[in-house]
Amino acid sequence: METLLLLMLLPPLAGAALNGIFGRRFSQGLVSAIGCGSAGLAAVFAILAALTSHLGPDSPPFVHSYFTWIEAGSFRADFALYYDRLTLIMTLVVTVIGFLIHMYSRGYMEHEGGYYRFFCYLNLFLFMMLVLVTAASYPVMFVGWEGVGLCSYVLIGFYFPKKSASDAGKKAFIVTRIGDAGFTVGAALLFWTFGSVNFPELFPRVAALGLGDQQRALTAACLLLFLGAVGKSAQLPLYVWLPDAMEGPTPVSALIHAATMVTAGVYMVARSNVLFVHAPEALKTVSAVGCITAFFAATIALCQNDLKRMLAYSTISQLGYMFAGCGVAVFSSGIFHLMTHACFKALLFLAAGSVMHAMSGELDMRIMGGLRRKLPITFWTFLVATLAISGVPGLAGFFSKDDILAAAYNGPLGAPWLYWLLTVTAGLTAFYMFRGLFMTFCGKSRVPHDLEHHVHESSSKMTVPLMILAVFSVVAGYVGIPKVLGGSEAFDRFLEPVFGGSQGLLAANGVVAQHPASDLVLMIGSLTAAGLGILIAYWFYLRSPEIPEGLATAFSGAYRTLVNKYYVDEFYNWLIVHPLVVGSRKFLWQFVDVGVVDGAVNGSAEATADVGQVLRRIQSGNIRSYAAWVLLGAVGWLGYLLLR
Amino acid sequence: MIPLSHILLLSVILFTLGAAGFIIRRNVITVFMCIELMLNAVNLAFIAFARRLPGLDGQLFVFFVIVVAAAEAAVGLAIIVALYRNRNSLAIDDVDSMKL
Amino acid sequence: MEILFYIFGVVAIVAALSVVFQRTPVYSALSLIVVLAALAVIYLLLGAPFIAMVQVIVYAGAIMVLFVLVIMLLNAGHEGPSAHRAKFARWVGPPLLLAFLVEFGVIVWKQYGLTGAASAPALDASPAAIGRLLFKSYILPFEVTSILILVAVLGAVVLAKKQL
Amino acid sequence: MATFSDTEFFLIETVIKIALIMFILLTAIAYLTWLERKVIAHIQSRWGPYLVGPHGLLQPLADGLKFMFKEDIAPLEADPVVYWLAPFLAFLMAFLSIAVIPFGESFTLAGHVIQLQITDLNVGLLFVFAVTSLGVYSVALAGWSSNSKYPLLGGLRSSAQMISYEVSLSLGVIGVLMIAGTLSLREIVNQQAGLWAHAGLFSVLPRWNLFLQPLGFLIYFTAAIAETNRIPFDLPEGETELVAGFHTEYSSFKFAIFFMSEYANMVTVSAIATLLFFGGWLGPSFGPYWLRVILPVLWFCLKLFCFLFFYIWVRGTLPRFRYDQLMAFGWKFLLPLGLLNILVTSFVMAWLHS
Repeated sequence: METLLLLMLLPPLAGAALNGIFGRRFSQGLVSAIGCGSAGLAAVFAILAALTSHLGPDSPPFVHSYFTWIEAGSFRADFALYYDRLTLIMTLVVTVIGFLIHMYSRGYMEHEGGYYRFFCYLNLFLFMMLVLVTAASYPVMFVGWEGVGLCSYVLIGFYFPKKSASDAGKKAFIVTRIGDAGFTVGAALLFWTFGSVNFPELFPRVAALGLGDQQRALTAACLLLFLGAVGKSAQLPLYVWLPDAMEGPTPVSALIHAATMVTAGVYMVARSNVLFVHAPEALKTVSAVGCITAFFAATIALCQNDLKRMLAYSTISQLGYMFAGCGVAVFSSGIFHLMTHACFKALLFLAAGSVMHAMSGELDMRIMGGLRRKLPITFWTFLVATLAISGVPGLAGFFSKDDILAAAYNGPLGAPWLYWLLTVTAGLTAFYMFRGLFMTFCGKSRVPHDLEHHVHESSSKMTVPLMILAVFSVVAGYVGIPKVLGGSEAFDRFLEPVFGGSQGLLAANGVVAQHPASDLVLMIGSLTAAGLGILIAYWFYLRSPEIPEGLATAFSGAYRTLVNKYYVDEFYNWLIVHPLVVGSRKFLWQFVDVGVVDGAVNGSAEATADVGQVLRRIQSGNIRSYAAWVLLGAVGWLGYLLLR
Repeated sequence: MIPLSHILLLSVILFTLGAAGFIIRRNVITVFMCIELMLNAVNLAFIAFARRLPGLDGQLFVFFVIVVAAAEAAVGLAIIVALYRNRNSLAIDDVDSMKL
Repeated sequence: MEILFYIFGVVAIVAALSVVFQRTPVYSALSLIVVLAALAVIYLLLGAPFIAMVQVIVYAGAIMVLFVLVIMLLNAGHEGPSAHRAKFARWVGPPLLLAFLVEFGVIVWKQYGLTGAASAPALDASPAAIGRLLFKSYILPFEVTSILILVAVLGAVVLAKKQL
Repeated sequence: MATFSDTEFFLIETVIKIALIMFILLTAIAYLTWLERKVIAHIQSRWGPYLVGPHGLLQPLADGLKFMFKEDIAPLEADPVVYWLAPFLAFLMAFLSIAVIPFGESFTLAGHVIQLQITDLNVGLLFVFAVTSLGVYSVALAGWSSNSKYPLLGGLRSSAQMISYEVSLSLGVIGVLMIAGTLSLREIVNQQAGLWAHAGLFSVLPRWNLFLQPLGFLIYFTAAIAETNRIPFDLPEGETELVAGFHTEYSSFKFAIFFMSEYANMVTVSAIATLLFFGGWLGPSFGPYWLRVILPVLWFCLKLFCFLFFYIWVRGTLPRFRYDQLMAFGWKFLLPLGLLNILVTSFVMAWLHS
């Protein structure tokens, strides 16, 4: 088993090393063979690991320490891997979707520069992500956490000659860094309180506590960890980097900024469920932040005209759902949504990439339309994904989203307002997703003439992964059919060994939903919302396209606010960036550097020069005068000796 | 016996004369000779003290001073010759800059 | 014997004055040789025969020959008027020299009195005794001096080469 | 007979000794010139001076008178003081070193022991070297003060030559000094008294240092010839290239003084060679007291004469060196040889002592 885990981890690393070091000299074929092959190997081994792990409902998680990484005093961090059912799901999601995106990239990156570089980063990312999800301690997880951050940075800035790309990369790095600080401090706090940061030791110690013990330390640690998750998973208020991350190549957006990396926060919260349930206040914060983020991002997505940006806000919104699910202590619903979302969001991005490919890099939906006929496969797969994300019954999103909505109302920490807000969000989601679909693929073509003839369906390299993902987007939900529909909630039960303890603790302490409602009623509510969203979208963008414009004029203030994303970027600029820049320029540069540092340096130089100007008169170069000076000194000294 | 102070006074007078020569003379070679004069004045003081203490160490110091003076003269005169070759002058006041 | 000291002392002083005030370098050099010889005699009187001989052989016989040779080679004549005048040395020098002389005289007088005899037991200053001291206690300085001489020789050779 | 105090006796004794020695030396030098001319003439198969006195024996006197009464011509541009000083410096240095040379044992007169030596310095040999080294000045200054190109070249050459060979000269005798362990010339001679004991066939030989330091002697004597500017090392006055070298511009009595100094120097270095390597005045001594006082002096003079004759012989036989050969010979051959001699001597001594 430990060999399998290593075998799963190492191919991406080896592929990254090979491509990174020698890729420049390799042919494209060889580079992609190495890149995709290593990803494929990882996927194969992940599946093999899943099949051979034989994790029974009561079997403890598999933990294996490979070597001692850090040892300082009582602090000890091994390079240890942790494999339980949660890990199993995560590795499968990461490797399988990663592999598909690798395959897709072969086609997408064909005509881009830095082919080998791209695959090197992608492989490295895959490795880091696997380290993150298999880590058996916070430090090792942090390695993966930072590693994916690094890969994200280099991939967002992949087109680094473009200023917006390199800026976006820096922004992503800096903003997530704020969260990372929280993560680090949180882990340190945990070590300080419980004497370990290794899951196999830490979790039992915390689990042994009663609800309410070590409340402050746990709450603080959980909030700090959640801060890390907020940064990584682009939640309020640190979400601003994700829309800009769309500067990266589209497969990157699909892999990193939709399917995997951004879900690391969710995974981490779920992994730390034992800690979080002991800090209900922190959990409530999680659900509130997730819920508000979901709604907030959805409203922004309403008015976005850039296809990828719309998807980015959609991602933020969906991540909010996941956090809401985790926050109400129904972690399995969050993970469930994570899985299904990975499928259909990856599909959406890849399809968007396909559109972009066809449109020669253009992503403004206002100049699209009617692409359905020219890009049939892309359209159909996009449609499937849209249906899935909108929660249309029978597709993956329906099951997972419904799971979360139910949990938001009926979960141990659930609350009606969460449900209502999320339901409204679901409606909004359906609306903007169909808006995107209609504007892009339906109606009359608004494509400029010079682009028109160029538009074509992508090659099979790209469409095959699309179709596979489309299948996943349909079927992924069936692993967790809710009871109300006659299902057995297999997914929840599968994860029972991981989350059961936490939920048991809450149940034992009587923490349950205040106003439980029938799941069926809740489901009808959400379906209604989704249906309404779709209908309005249809009405607005296919039947009478003049209405949105009318609305935009009628509510111009609100519209502008939404188009400008609530001016959050501007607000941050005003609050943080601008003072920082101005302060740096005025104070650090113009005052401290120019005035104090340069002033001291130049001043000392000038002072030296001035003193030298005076003293050089003594340095006449005339040796007789020198002798006279020496004599003066001798006379002075003798005089001192005499008068002493 | 000769009083120590008389020997020392002789030494001081010779030293002062050497210093005076250094300050007054403008010919490099003369200045150099005045340095030798000063060295000799010091040597005399060494010998005088060696006699008073008594001990041979003072005489050995003189020995070393003479040896060093020989080395100094060799190098110094070589410098003077090089100087004369380059500037065609032996006036010490002309040698007031490193550059030619 | 004391009278010899004063005679040669006066000779030394007069010759030293001549060193300083002769305008022709050759006369200065010759005067300096006289000083050296007079000092050698004084060394003899002060019980340092070996040093006296070394003084004559090395100082008068070798070093000063070099001086005379260089003077002859460069044909150094009278000092011309100086283009640059070392004003400082010119005006401050003489009073400083006087002050120096007076101060030192006072120090010597205070320290040793004017007539206090430099009495000391007879000292074995034979070449053998000096050699023993030189090659036992002072062997390291001796060797260092040899190296110094070697370096000086090399330096002189390099400096005296046609192309500097 | 009046009684003198020790000091008075010392003064009188010294003055008498100085006067006597000066007289004898000057006469000897005068007749040395006659001898030289005669010997060289015979070497070259001619008569030499023959007209003035029997066999030209009064020739030196005639020469002396001629020098004294000739007009003293000095170049107009010559440096008056130095030009005048140089020959007397040469004379002074040549005769100063005689002061420490012992030429016989002591005898007793009116209760006072009288040494056959002007003064016995315990650094006698060093004194000789010191004075010899000062001899350079006369040559150099004579050449310079004449303010003429040949004398200047001669003066420069002689300065360099004399400084160079002085080193070899000193190194040559160091072997003897190491064996003797003293710098007093009288002491060194006394150590050579007697015959070689336990030396088999060689036990008839006197215990001269020559047999211990043959190499040292060769070095010393070669350097001594150069030091006295004699053929084949008479570059400073080589007439074929420099007319007459440093004394080209000198005439009459000043010239005579240079001449005398040169011969006096020859006597000095020969005397040193005799003392250091040939047992000085030592030799068979017998007869009454006065004979035992006189005989050593005779032996000394005999040995000295042999050296002087050798000088003349060499002059009549060998050609002159070229200047660069001279310097190369001094620095690259004699000097290393002298160092080698010292090295070997010191090793042998250390071996014998251990």
